[in-house]
Amino acid sequence: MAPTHRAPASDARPDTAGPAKAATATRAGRRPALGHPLLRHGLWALAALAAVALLTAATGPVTDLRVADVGLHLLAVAGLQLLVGTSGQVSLGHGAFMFVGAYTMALLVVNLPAVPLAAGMAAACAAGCLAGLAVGAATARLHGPYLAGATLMLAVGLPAVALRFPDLLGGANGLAFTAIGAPPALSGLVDDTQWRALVVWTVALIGLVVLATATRGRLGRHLRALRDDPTAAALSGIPVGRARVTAFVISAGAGSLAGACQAYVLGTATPSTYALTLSLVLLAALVLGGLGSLWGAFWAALAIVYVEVAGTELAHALELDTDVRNNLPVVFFGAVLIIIVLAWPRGVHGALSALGRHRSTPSQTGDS
Amino acid sequence: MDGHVLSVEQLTVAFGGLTALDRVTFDVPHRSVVGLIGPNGAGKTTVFNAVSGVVRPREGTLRRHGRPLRRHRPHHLPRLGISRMLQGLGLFPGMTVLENVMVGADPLATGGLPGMLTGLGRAPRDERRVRERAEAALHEFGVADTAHALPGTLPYGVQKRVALARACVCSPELLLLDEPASGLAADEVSELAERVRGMRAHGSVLLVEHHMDLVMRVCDRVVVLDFGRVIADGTPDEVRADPAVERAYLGPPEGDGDLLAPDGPEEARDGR
Amino acid sequence: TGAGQTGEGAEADLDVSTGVTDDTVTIGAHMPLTGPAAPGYSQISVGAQAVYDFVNANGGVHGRTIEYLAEDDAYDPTRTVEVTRELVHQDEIFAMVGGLGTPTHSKVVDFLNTEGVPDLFPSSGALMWNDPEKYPLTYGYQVDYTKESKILGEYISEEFEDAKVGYLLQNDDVGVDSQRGLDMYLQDQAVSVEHYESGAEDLSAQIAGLEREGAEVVVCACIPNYVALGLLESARIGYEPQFITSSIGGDTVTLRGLLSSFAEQAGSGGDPDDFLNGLMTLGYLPPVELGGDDPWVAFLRGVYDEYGGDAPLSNTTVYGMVQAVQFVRALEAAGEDPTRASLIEALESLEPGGPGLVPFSSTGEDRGGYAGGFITRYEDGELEMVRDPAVTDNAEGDIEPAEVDRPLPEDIGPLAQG
Amino acid sequence: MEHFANLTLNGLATGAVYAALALSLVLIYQATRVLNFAQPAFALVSAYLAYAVTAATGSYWAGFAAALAAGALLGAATERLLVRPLRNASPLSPIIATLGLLMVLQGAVGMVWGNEPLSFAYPLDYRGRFSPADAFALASVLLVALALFALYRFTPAGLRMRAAAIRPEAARLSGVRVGAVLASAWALASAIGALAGMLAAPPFLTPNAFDLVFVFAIAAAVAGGLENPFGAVAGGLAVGVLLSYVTGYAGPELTALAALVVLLTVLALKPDGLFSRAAARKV
Amino acid sequence: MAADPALRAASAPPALRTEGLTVHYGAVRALDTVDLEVAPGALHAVLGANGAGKTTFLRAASGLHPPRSGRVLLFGEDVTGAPAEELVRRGLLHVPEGGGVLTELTVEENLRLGGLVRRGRAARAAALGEVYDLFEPLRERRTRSASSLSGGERQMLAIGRALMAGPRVILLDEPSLGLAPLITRRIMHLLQDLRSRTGLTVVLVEQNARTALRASDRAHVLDQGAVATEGPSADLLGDPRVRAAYLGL
Ligand SMILES: Nc1ncnc2c1ncn2[C@@H]1O[C@H](COP(=O)(O)OP(=O)(O)OP(=O)(O)O)[C@@H](O)[C@H]1O
Ligand SMILES: Nc1ncnc2c1ncn2[C@@H]1O[C@H](COP(=O)(O)OP(=O)(O)OP(=O)(O)O)[C@@H](O)[C@H]1O
Ligand SMILES: [Mg+2]
Ligand SMILES: [Mg+2]
Repeated sequence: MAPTHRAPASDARPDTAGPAKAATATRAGRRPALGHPLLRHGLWALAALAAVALLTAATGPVTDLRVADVGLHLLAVAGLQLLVGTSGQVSLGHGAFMFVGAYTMALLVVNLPAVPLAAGMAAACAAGCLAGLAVGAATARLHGPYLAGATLMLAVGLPAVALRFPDLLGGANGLAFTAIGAPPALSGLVDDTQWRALVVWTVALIGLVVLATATRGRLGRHLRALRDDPTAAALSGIPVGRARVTAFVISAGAGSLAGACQAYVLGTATPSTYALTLSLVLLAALVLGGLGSLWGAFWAALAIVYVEVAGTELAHALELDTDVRNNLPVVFFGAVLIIIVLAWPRGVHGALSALGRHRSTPSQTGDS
Repeated sequence: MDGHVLSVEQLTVAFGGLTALDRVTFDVPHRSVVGLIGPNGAGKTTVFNAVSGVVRPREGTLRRHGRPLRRHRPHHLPRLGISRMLQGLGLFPGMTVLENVMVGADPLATGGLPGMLTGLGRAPRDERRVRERAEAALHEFGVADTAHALPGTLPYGVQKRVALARACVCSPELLLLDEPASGLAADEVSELAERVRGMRAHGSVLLVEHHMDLVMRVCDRVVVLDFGRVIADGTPDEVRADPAVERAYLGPPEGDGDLLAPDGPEEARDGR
Repeated sequence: TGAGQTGEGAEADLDVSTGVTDDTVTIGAHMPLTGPAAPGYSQISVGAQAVYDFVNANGGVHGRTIEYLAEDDAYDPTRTVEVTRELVHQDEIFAMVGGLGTPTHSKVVDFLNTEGVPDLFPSSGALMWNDPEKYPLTYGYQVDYTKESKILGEYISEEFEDAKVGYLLQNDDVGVDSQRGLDMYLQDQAVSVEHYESGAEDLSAQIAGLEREGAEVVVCACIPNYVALGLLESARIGYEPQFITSSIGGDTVTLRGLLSSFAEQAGSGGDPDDFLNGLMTLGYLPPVELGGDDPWVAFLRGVYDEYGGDAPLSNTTVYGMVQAVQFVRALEAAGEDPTRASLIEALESLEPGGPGLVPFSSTGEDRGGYAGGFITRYEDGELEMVRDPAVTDNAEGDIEPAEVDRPLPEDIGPLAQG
Repeated sequence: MEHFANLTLNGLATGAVYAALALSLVLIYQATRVLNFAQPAFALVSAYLAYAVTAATGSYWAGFAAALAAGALLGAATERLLVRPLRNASPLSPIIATLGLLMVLQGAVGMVWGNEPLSFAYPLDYRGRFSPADAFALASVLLVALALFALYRFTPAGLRMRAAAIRPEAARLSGVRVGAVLASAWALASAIGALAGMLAAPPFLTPNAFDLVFVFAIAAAVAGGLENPFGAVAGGLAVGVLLSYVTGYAGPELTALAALVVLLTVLALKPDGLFSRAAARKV
Repeated sequence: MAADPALRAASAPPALRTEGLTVHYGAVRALDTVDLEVAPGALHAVLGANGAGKTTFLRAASGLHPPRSGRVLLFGEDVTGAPAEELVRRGLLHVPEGGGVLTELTVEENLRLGGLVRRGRAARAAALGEVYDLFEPLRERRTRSASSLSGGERQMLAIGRALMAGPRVILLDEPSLGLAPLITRRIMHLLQDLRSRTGLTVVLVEQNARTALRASDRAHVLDQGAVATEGPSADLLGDPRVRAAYLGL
């Protein structure tokens, strides 16, 4: 009794039951792996790094800074993607982990200038993972809005630690420092900003390779399973609580590494940078970019950096009253968010891949 | 070590004021199919929940091969050689059929977290093995051609088979099936009966079902629950003949003006 | 090498006139124009812009108009770093004039100095701007928090000899630096120190704390919002200490506006002055209340009426306007063909006088900007000088009477043409 | 001891504001399972409108009425134009859309009224340890909570609202006009949000004035449990009092941290908030 | 049989009638020009294999899924395109596949919700009593959350909720799913009883053809979204070709 009906090849039924259900099935199973996953992802990463190198070589310091900004936000959002898109835990407090990373980096540079950069990054990542472990363990039993509320408070509450210990963490002024720039050997080839952009992208791509490998493999499968149906996941042998915490730890590690990159590039770590807005923007951008795929994180990072720029430039280009001009970038960002979410409920990546499928097969969109 | 894959002894489960199971006792022998039937709300699913560690019994013991099972959690089931198919299927809607079944096969993998993060060490081999096992299961259940579809897009009968494939992919020693025949057409039920009977070759099955035809056809033993108590326990024929079972569950066998009265010998046992 | 081991950067070349064209000079600033920290500051750039518009309309400085780019950083240091780099690398400003805020500006002061961008008159009373060794291109503007609170502290210790004193401090460098100055004189009198977080909506716990300790004099190192909130909250619970504010919170025009809705409810005739009467504040710029009695106030009001916004001229506006005036003076002194080096030279030779009522220091070892202040008492729209202008340092030094030689607006070239 | 009493009273007064906003959040969560990030913006726009109307008419209560009306309108329009089109998208989408709306409205308020603080009157005399204005805030919040509770538990409208929220399709099959019910739930919730705005706005109103209020309102709603209006009120008042104690006894920089710790503790003990019912059966 | 549907059909318009009903899911045609007529007071079965389109037919008829073309008539009135909630007010009740109970509400709240379209407090109270009489387990669990119910209890609740509305036409999607044999029979009896007492019209979708054909007067058999055959149930049950090809009997 072979099934008489062929499943429609395209979309899932619209289903609103679980969080992040709109995430597409990843291609994990689709075609036989092209060699070792690490090799495959590594090659991608090298190609991306080369592209960044070319881009920064061709442009000036302002673009370099933005490229670095895109890189570190890519890492942060990719970490959030694992947590929200893959494991279905909505966190409104990802900025708190960036805070941890930034301050770890800043403290090391300020107090132990002899520690090499790579060690600083590793320390930041470890600190983030620890923070993620603590937060994940404290919130493992929470779901939906309760998790969202708790993480929201985390985003607001954690930066206050800096105010509590002004002598160590610099209080409201935070810490300022200058981190090492391009090595002297390369001084003719790359300038400091360019070098920093390359360092950020190297770190980000290493992080992405790990995230991609984890998402595509058994861990990702487990996280998606518990996102879709925690009870069935548990009965299939997945330790739900531990898997949730693992997702938090990895995601926090990535966020923290991104924070460390930010501190390294800008030479500052200040509580007001890690205010609630940052966390909200990260999550909003993630949804805008598209849940469930690392490409979504890429579009998200681009949006975080360039929608802002576009809004500011728009404000400058138009002859406007001061109050209107000042507030235009905020309104612009909000409007872009609304329009994209309404027009492409599955984000930029979802829209693009639907377009790709549309090209190759006749239209088969789901109906409600 | 005795021969029972599962022994349920004096199992009592209560929810607030409601006693869902009251000193329930029965065994599932090695390589057998045991049916668990009873009216709606009798506590059949609750027995499964207790066995799978979803609810904690108030009293009583569960034994596997004579060894007591205590404080086990749902995710320990695969390790215990137990596998469960949920009443509502419980497929993961955001994952493909193949991935769904791979989740079931994942307990075969042995690598740890570092491997999962880096793809190094045992991870690639694990992955290959899991995938091969899952693909084999899909073949076995005749759903290989849907491997890359999302379950939501498939007919219900196909989804059922996917769920069954996921439950069986690790060749469990004890399979818990909760109403596997509901929503299936008559021919599909027959096929299901074949499969369940075939499973006796590897292990045992505890089957909850309202489809009497299926129960009578495949079970070696039938346990009947009513209001959380065992009211009958025996071979299918013994149970059928039990007046208490008839009163509580099956209803009068012969229709007096009953529209649903069976009309032919080969259908005589169809309760639906 | 370690991540924090940076070598000495190469000396930036100052003999350049980046940002200067035949007919324009582009300068930049960063400030919070949006977000929770924006309220209270927007009048600064409005005031500065009014002065530049006036100057530009009257032929500019040596024939060049001034383009003033005030960029929003939302008081987030990360954004400050970004917009500052954009200003320097993309907009190619000649100088940074009036970058606002300690946490923000402190993150770019290194960068500006290594890039060779003159960093003039940051809008902050932090002590670090006056550090020629470390930041040779940075010149302070506002009287620093410690100096002004020393003057306040001495005044209180003399005039309210036996009174119990409470502090109400903003929980950042404003509070820390202010407390240092106050403590030099009030250590024995201080009974209570309350803090608030900027962004908080409520001071009830703090005011209750001050009342509990019986503070008869309350010194606020707060921005106007919190001075108003403190006055209102005290009125609510019937607590009537003598309020004394430092310069950042003493803008009585703004305070009047903030309190305008509550006078009526207080049922006493409906004038916000009921809250403000008796308030003492420290100042260094000419307060707008002086009106036509002061040539600079008269002049700035004229400029503002023509080029400013709709909001009434406040002391915050004057703050931005004087900042601009000081830059215009420096730019004029930098010569026909200004370079960054000549701008720095001009600053070094700037007359210590200016619109302010205390000396302005931008030479040699002291680049702290305004060096002291005076204290006034508010009564029905009038200010009474209760402590004449004085100057001091931010260490153990004495407080001395100030002599200042104020030029008139018409003495300053680009302003005189109007 | 007197200080303690003062802090408590102050805390209750600010807590009433958190409670009001938390109530509106709970109502919307009940209606659509959306955490409405635009709620503070509705409150903000309403309060600014009230300011304008009061300035034009000279009557506080005319402004008050205008605020409630504006809130209701904004809520209904948002449900219709932003949330309903996204009902089949991922549950995060409407949340993010309301976040976008928050930015747009906050910016728009800044564009129209500027970012400088406005002086915003209290509804009644604000003087006194526990002033008429404080009493008004507390009383109105309690009244609203009571009314909401009655609405949920005892009226068909409340039943329809809950049904429409939980399973729109099943509700439709029971004859519930889901669209209309949800729009009116949003309107009601946002009118309550506007009330929160009117209570929170004095003394000074800026475009970001409600940011922190919103954060604490969420904490309150979550701690109390999103299922129950009394949870929101209890949560709001508790948060208000807690923050007042922390400010008064430990230091204002610790308020957010203290709220975090308390929230995590509460949720560790009761993952669905203090007033939640027993967890649902899963299999 | 109590009333002769054929007789009534002659005098009154059909309770439910579809003309050329066609439904698409995206590009997939799930229902293809289905014509169907149900006389008032009839018990009509719709049969077919998995995925034949039975559920789709009910969803289109009850206004949950707007058809691409074709018409739906309720007692002679064209209701094509009317939303489901309006049809409920006109007496058309749909018990969806799997019941669709509101698990966050209590049992009684679920039932009260179903009764809201009914006028009159007394009528609602009476209906509630009737449903409890019918499904005793629900009465015992009235204050419990519906999520605590067993699979079969949920199915009872779903049917009970539909009955609360006082339906004139009821569409049942696999009502026997998960129900014990005794209860299934009781439901079938109940339907028989209701239609003879109140003239209720029933459209019954069943996987299990034999049960459905025994209980019904007439039946349609769907195959791949189109009507394969139709006729009086007894004839279909007796026709070996139909049994073999479509019913798997
Ligand atoms: N978590 C729970 N909380 C409260 N009551 C519960 C819970 N789980 C089960 N029950 C009650 O326990 C009884 C037994 O339920 P169970 O699901 O085991 O029945 P069942 O025999 O599987 O019935 P069905 O054949 O209808 O699925 C039912 O009355 C049910 O309402
Ligand atoms: N939302 C949907 N999107 C895409 N295809 C769908 C959707 N719903 C149903 N289908 C397809 O339409 C066809 C008819 O489905 P339908 O559910 O109506 O069948 P059915 O006869 O009720 O089957 P079952 O006995 O399994 O309930 C099937 O092929 C199914 O896969
Ligand atoms: Mg069951
Ligand atoms: Mg169906």
